[in-house]
Amino acid sequence: MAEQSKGDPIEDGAYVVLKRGEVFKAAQVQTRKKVIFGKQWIFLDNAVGHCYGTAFEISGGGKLLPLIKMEETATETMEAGADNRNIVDDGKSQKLTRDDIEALKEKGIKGEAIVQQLIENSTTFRDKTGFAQEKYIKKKKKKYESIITILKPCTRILAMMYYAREPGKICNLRYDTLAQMLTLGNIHAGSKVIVVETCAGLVLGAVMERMGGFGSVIQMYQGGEPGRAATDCFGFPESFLGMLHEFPLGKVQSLLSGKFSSEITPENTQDCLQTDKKLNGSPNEKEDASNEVENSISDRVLECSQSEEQQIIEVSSGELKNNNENENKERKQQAFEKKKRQIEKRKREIEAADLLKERNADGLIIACRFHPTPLLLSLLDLVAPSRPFVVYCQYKEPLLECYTKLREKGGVISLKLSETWLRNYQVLPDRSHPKLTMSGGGGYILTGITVVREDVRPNIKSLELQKTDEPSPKKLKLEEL
Amino acid sequence: MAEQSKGDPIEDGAYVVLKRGEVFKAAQVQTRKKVIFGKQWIFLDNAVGHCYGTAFEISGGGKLLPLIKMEETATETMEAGADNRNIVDDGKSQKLTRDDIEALKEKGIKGEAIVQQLIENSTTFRDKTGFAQEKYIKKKKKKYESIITILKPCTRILAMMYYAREPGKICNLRYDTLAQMLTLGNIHAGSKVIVVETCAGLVLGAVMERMGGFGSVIQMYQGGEPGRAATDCFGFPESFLGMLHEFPLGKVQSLLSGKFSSEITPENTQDCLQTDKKLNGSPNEKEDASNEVENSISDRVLECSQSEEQQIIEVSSGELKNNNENENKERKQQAFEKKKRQIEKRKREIEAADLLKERNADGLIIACRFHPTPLLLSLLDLVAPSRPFVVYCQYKEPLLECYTKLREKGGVISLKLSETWLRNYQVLPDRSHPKLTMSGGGGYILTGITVVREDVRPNIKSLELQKTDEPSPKKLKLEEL
Amino acid sequence: MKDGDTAIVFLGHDSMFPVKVQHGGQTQTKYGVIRHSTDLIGKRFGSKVTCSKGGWVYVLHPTPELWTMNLPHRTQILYSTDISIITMMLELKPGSVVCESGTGSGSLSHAIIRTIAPTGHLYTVEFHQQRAEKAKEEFCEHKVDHLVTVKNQDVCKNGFGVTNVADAVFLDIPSPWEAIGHAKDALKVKGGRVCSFSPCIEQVQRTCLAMEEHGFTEMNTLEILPRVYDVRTVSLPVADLGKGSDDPSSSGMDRTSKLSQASVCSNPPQDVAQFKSGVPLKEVVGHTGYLTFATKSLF
Amino acid sequence: MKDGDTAIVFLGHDSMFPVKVQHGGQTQTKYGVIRHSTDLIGKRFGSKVTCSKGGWVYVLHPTPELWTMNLPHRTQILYSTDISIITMMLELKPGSVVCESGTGSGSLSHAIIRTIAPTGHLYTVEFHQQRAEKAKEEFCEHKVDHLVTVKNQDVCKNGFGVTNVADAVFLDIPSPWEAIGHAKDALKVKGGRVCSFSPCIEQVQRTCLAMEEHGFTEMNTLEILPRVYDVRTVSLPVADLGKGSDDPSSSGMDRTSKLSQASVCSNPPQDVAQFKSGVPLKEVVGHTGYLTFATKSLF
Repeated sequence: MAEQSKGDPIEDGAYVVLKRGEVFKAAQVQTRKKVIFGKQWIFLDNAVGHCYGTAFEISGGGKLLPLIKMEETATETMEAGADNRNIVDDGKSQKLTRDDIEALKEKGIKGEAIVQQLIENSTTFRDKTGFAQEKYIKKKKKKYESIITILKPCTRILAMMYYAREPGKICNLRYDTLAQMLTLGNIHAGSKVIVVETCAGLVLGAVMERMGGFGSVIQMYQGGEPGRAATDCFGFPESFLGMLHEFPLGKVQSLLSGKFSSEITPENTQDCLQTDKKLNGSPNEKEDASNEVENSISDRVLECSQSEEQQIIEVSSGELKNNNENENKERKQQAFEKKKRQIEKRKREIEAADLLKERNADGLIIACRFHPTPLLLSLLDLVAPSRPFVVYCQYKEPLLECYTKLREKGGVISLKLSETWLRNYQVLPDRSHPKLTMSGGGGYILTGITVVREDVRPNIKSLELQKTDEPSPKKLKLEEL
Repeated sequence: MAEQSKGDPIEDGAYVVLKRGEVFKAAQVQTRKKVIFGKQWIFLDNAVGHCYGTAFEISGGGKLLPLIKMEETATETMEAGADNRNIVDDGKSQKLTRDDIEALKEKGIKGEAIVQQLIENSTTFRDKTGFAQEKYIKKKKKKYESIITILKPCTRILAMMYYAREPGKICNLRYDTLAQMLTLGNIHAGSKVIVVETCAGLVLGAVMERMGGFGSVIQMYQGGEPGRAATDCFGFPESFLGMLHEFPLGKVQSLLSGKFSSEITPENTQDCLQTDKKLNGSPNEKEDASNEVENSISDRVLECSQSEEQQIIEVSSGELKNNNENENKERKQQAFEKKKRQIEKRKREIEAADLLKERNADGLIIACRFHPTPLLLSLLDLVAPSRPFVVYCQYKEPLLECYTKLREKGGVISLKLSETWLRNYQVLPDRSHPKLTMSGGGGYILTGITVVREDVRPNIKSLELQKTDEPSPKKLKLEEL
Repeated sequence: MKDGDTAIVFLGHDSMFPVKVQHGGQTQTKYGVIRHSTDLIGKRFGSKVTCSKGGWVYVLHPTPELWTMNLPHRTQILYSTDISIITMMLELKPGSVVCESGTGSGSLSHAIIRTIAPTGHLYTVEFHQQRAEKAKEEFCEHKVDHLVTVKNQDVCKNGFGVTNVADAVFLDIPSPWEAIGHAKDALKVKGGRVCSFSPCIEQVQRTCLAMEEHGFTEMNTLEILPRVYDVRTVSLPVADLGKGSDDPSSSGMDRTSKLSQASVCSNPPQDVAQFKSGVPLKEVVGHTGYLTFATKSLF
Repeated sequence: MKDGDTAIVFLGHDSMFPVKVQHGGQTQTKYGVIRHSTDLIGKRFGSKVTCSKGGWVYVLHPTPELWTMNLPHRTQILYSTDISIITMMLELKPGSVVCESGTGSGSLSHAIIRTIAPTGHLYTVEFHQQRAEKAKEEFCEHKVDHLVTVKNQDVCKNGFGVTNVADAVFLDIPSPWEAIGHAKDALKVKGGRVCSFSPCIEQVQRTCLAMEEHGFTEMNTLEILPRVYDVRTVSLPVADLGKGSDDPSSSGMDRTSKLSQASVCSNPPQDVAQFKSGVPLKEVVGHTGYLTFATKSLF
C-alpha cells in the first residue's frame, strides 16, 4: 500500500521548505545551486531521493548529511544550583573568547561540540538553576548548530514563513488571519472563487490548495502580470494549473458594463498591453523599469497583428539605425515571441472574462495593498447571491468605510468586522506561560454574505428590512423551529 | 496598639460598600432606610458598631444578622461520575418545580438549604462529574443565597463596581485603565493636580485618595456644578475637603488670557450663574430642568447684590401676583440662601483661579465625554514643565487627533497612545484557564510630559529637535553614563 | 432550492435558523409563515422571501460557518475562529484523511468535511451514543454521509478503529493524553499532524507530556480569540472653554459639524466632533480553549 | 535643579538616562557634553539644554515611571502597567504600610514609596546581598530612605521581620507559596491585601492553594498587557478598475487626495486614500506575569 510507505521522495526541481529550529525558508532543489539559509551556504543536491521530513546536518562546504535519527540532543544538566542568588554578573563568566570560538569553527568543530566547550568554559554554568542552564544551552545551540529538516510546502508553513521573514510582501497578513479568510470565505473544492491579492500569491496559493485542483480560481491583478512568487513555492502539480485564471483589474469596469470584447483583434491585444503599461505596481513591472526604452519599442511592435510582421521590423529599424542586422534579427525573434505570449495572454483573459460574466462566483477574497472599498463594491456584482466574501486590510479604518458603503449600497447581509488575537504558549513542566512576545496585530477582516438585490434604489420596504439586519437578538422569538 | 485592633467600626452615616459574591453596591448607613441590592430590600441598621469586613446574612424583612465566621460552605461532592457520557438532557432532571422552590422560599427556608434540596431532587446530579457538580452548586447558590459583606470603600472597589454596574456613568473607564492613569499621572501626596472628568467623580475620588489629603486638586467642570456622586461614595474625612477646589471650564479662556477678575462684584456672581445656565451637560442641571421657570426667576434675583434685597422681591412679586404673602416670604428666604451659596461659590472659584494662575500644576488628568483636544491644548498651559499628563478617551480616534495636534503645537515630549488588555483567570486544581468572558476594551490613554516651550513659533532648530523626539534607539550611542 | 435541501432562514445577524425544505412544509417566523412549496422551492439561495405577515427574511445556502452559528448545541461547540486555525494547522485539504474525537455537536466535523471533500474521509468517534446517532443523521441530511464514518466508542480505550490512514487527528475530549497513543497509531507511517483542544491548562500540560513521550515534534500550544467590532458613528461634544465665537479655530480642533441643540434654555449651538469608530463589544470571548499542535515525524 | 538632584536626560522616547547633578560634573551624550554647573544647576526641570556639539536634550524631573524605564536592570523588572494595577488592587495610598519581596531592581519599590509617602512605610526584603545594598544606596540617593527599610534575608525562611503592621504585602519571588504564611503574619490583625507576581502558571496554582490554606479570600488572578500604538498617516492607493475619469464618484469612495506620480510611463495621477491610524507595533509584550490578589479577612 502506498499509504504505508515512508512518503514521497524529494525530487530534483522540487519546491521544498527548509526548517531550522523555528525558522523556515522556501527553496527549490536544483543540483549544484547554492541556497543561503541564515548566513549559511547550502547545496541541496544530497536531499534528492530522501523523503520529505528528513533531517540533515550541514557539513563543511554546505553539503547535506542525512541524519538517521533526529535526537533531542539532551545535554544532561549537571550540578544545578537551587537558585541564582550567588551569581554575580560581571561579564567575565565565559573564558572562551570570540576568537577562540571562531578558531573552533574554522577547525570544522561541529555546533554541538562547540556548545559543550562553551559550557565547560563557563564559570557560572554550574551555579545556574536547571532552568537557566537549559536556557543557556538552547541559546548557544541555536547559534552554533546546523541541522535542517526538509519539508513539503503547504499553506501552514509558507504563511508562517512569510509572516516571520517578509511580512511587508504579504501586507502583514498573519497566518491565523489567512486561516480565518479561507474558512469564512467557504473555500472548498469545486467552487468558483475570485481572488484579489498583493500578497506575493500566498493567498492565491492557499486558495488553490484548499480547492485541490477542483473548480476555478480567477485572480484579478493590477500591473503587468499577477504576482505569484509565493504561489510557485507551493510546488503545485501541473494538473492544478487548469483551474487557475487571471484577469486585469483595469478591465473590470468594461466587463461590468458589457463593453468587454471577447474577440482577439489587434486592438484587443494592443489594449491588453497598454493596460499593462499604464498601471503600475506589479513587482514584475518594477523590475522591467530599466528596460523601459526597449519595451516601449516592443510595445509598438505588438500594436500590429502577426501578418504585419515585416512592416514592424521596418518601423523598428527606422528608429534604430545604429543597430546592425544581427541585432535586428534577434529583436525580430523577440518581438515574435512576445507577441505570441500576448495573444496567449489575451486568450486567457477572454477565458477568465467568460467565467466572470456569468456573475455566479461562489466566493470573493480580497487581500491587497489597494483601498478595499472600490474593489469590493465593483467585484461583488460578479458573485452569486448567498455567497460569503472576505476582505482583509492591514488597517481598520478602510474597512470601517467599506462597511458603511456596503450598508448604503445593500445586497449584502451579516456584515462583520473582526480581527483575531493570537497567543502562543510555552508549555514545560513547572514553567508554563504565554510566550513573552506576541504579534501586535494580524490585520482586520470584513466578511458578509451576498443576497439577491431586487431593486437598484432602496424603497421604503427594503429600508425597513435593512433595519432588521441587526436586531436585538433578545427581542426575536421564534414560535417554531 | 490601635493597629492590633479588629479595625474601625461601621458608624451611622458612614459610606460603605455591600458585597455579595462578586457584586458590589455602594450605600450609606442610615437607620431605618431601605437599600435595594439585587432585588432585595436591606436595612443596614444592624451593621452599626460592627467592624468593616463583617459578613451578614440577610434575614426575613431585610434585617442583617452578623455571621460569626464566614465559611466557604463546601457541600461535599458525593458519588461523582467519571464523565458525563450517561447524561441524557431531557429537561426533566430536576424534580422540584419552580412553584416548589417558591414555596420553600416563602416558608423562610434559607438559600443554602434550598440548594441542598435542589441537589437532592436532581436525578442527574450524582452522575455529573465532580467539576459539573461544583458548577451546579455554585450556580444555584448564587441564585438562592443571601450573604453580604460590608466593606470600607476605596478606589479598587468603587472603580470595579462602577465598571460592572454603571459603565455609562464613567465613560466606560475600566478600573485597570484608571489604575494606569493614576500611576502614569504620577499622582501622589503634596502635588497640585488638575482633574477634568465626567465620570461621576470617580476619577476625582481616586486622585484624592492617592493624595491622602496632602496637596491640592482642582476639578474643572462644565455645567451647574461638578458631578461628584462617586466621590461622595469614598466617604473621605472632612479634612480632605481642604485640598479640593473646582473651576468652571467656561472661564478657562478668560483665565488664560488674563481677563479673569478676582473681585467679588455683582457682575461676577451673575456671570458665575449665567455660565452655569448657558452650559448644559451637568447631571444636576438636567435634574433641574422641570424647575425651569422657578429657576429663571431665582436667577434674576441673583443679578442683584445683597443690599438690593427688597427691590428683588418686588420684581418677583410683580410677576407672581397669584402667590400669597407666605410664599413670597419663603421665596425671599430661598433667594437669600441661594445668593449666599453663589457668593461662596464665587469665592471658591477665585481661590481655584489663584492656584491655576501660577501655571505650575504637577499633573493633569482628563477623563470625560468631551472631545479631548481643545481641553488638553488649553489646559496644558496651566501645567509646570517636566510634568506628566494623562488623557483618557473611550475611543481611539479622538486621541489620534489629539496626538497630532500636540505634536504640531509642541511643548510636550514622550507622547504615548496606549490601552491595556485585562484577563482574569480561574485558578482551580486541574481546571485553570482564563475566564470565558472578558472586557472588550477599557478605553485608551494618551500620555506625555510637558517641557519648557521657548518659542511660540517653531524655528529651524526646534523643528530639528522635534525630529529627535523619536529617534531609533539603535542609532543612539551614549559614550558615557 | 429544491425539496430536501437544508436552508438557513436569516432574520438578522444573530437570529437565524436552519430549515429542511419540504414540499408542503411550513415554517413559522416572527414575520409570519413561510410556505416551502411557494416561497422556497424553485427560488435562488439568497432570495428575499416575504412571510405571511408581510415581513421579509433572506433564505441562505448553508455553509459550515452558518451551521456552526445555528446548529443544535448538544455540547459546547467549537467556534469558527478555532476551526479556522485548526484546519490550517492540521494542513487539511481535499483528499486529507482525518480522525476526530469527540464528534460533539458536529460543528468541526462539518467544516472538516467541507475542506477534505470530494476525495478525503473523516473518521469521527463519539463516546456518547445519543450524540453519535444525531450526528450520523445530520450527515445524511446534509448529504455528506459518504465522506464520513461515525463510531460510537471511547477513543481513550478503543482508539479510532483505523490504523496508519490519517493525515491529521483532532482531539476534543476531557483526557486527551490518554488518546495520544491512539492518535499516533491512526496517523500515516510517513507522519502527519495532531491537534488537541482543551479548555484547561492542566489538560494541556499532560497532553504535551504524552505527546513528547510518543515522540511527537514541533509541539506548539496557542490560543486564538475573535475580536468583533461594531461600526458606529460617534459624536463627541466639544467643551465650551469660554472662547466665544470670535476665534473658533483657536481650539485647535477639526470641527466636523455644528449641531444646534433644541433646549428650553435656548443654548447656543454646540460643537460636536463626529467620527466613525470600530468599537469592541463590552463583553467578549475571553477563552475557548488551548490548541496544542504537533507533528508525527517520519523519524 | 540643584546639586545632588537626580535628573533624567531625555534624548528621545526610547533613549534617556538618569544623571546625578553635581557641581563641576559633566555628562557625555551623542549631542556632546552637558556641563552640570552651567547647563543644569539653577535651570528648571523640563528645560532644553544645548550640548557642546550643538544638539539639544531635555532634562526631566524623575518620576518612578521614568525611573522604571531607565533604571539599571539588576533583575527582570516590573513594568508600569503591572505596577499600576498592583498599586490599585493593593489599595495603596498615603500612610499605607507595605511589605515587599524581593526588592529586585527597585522599580516597584520606588512606585510604592511615591504612593505611600509621606506617612507610610515600605519594608522590602531581598535575599541577594549585592542587590539589597544597591537598592539601599539608590533610596538614599533619591532621598526616600526614611520611608523604606531594606532587609537582606530569605523571606521564605525568615519572613519580613515585622508582624501585624502591613496593609499590603507584595511577593515577586520564585516560590511565593512558601511565603504566604509570612505574608499573613506581616498583615494587620484587621486584615489587608496581598499580591503575588509569577511568570508561570504552576507557581500561581501552588500560590493559590497556599492562600486558600491560610484562609485568604477574594482570590483573583489576572494578567494585564500594555498595548502601545504608533500614530501614523497611512496612504492606500486606489486600484484602477478602468472607470476612467468620466465617473470618478462611481467608485463609491471618499477620495481624499490625488497624487500625481512621477513616472517614465507618465501614468495618470493615481487616487490615494489617506487616513490617520493607531498602528500596533509588530511585536509586542506577550506576557509579563500573572498577578494573584487576595484579601486577609477580618474573620
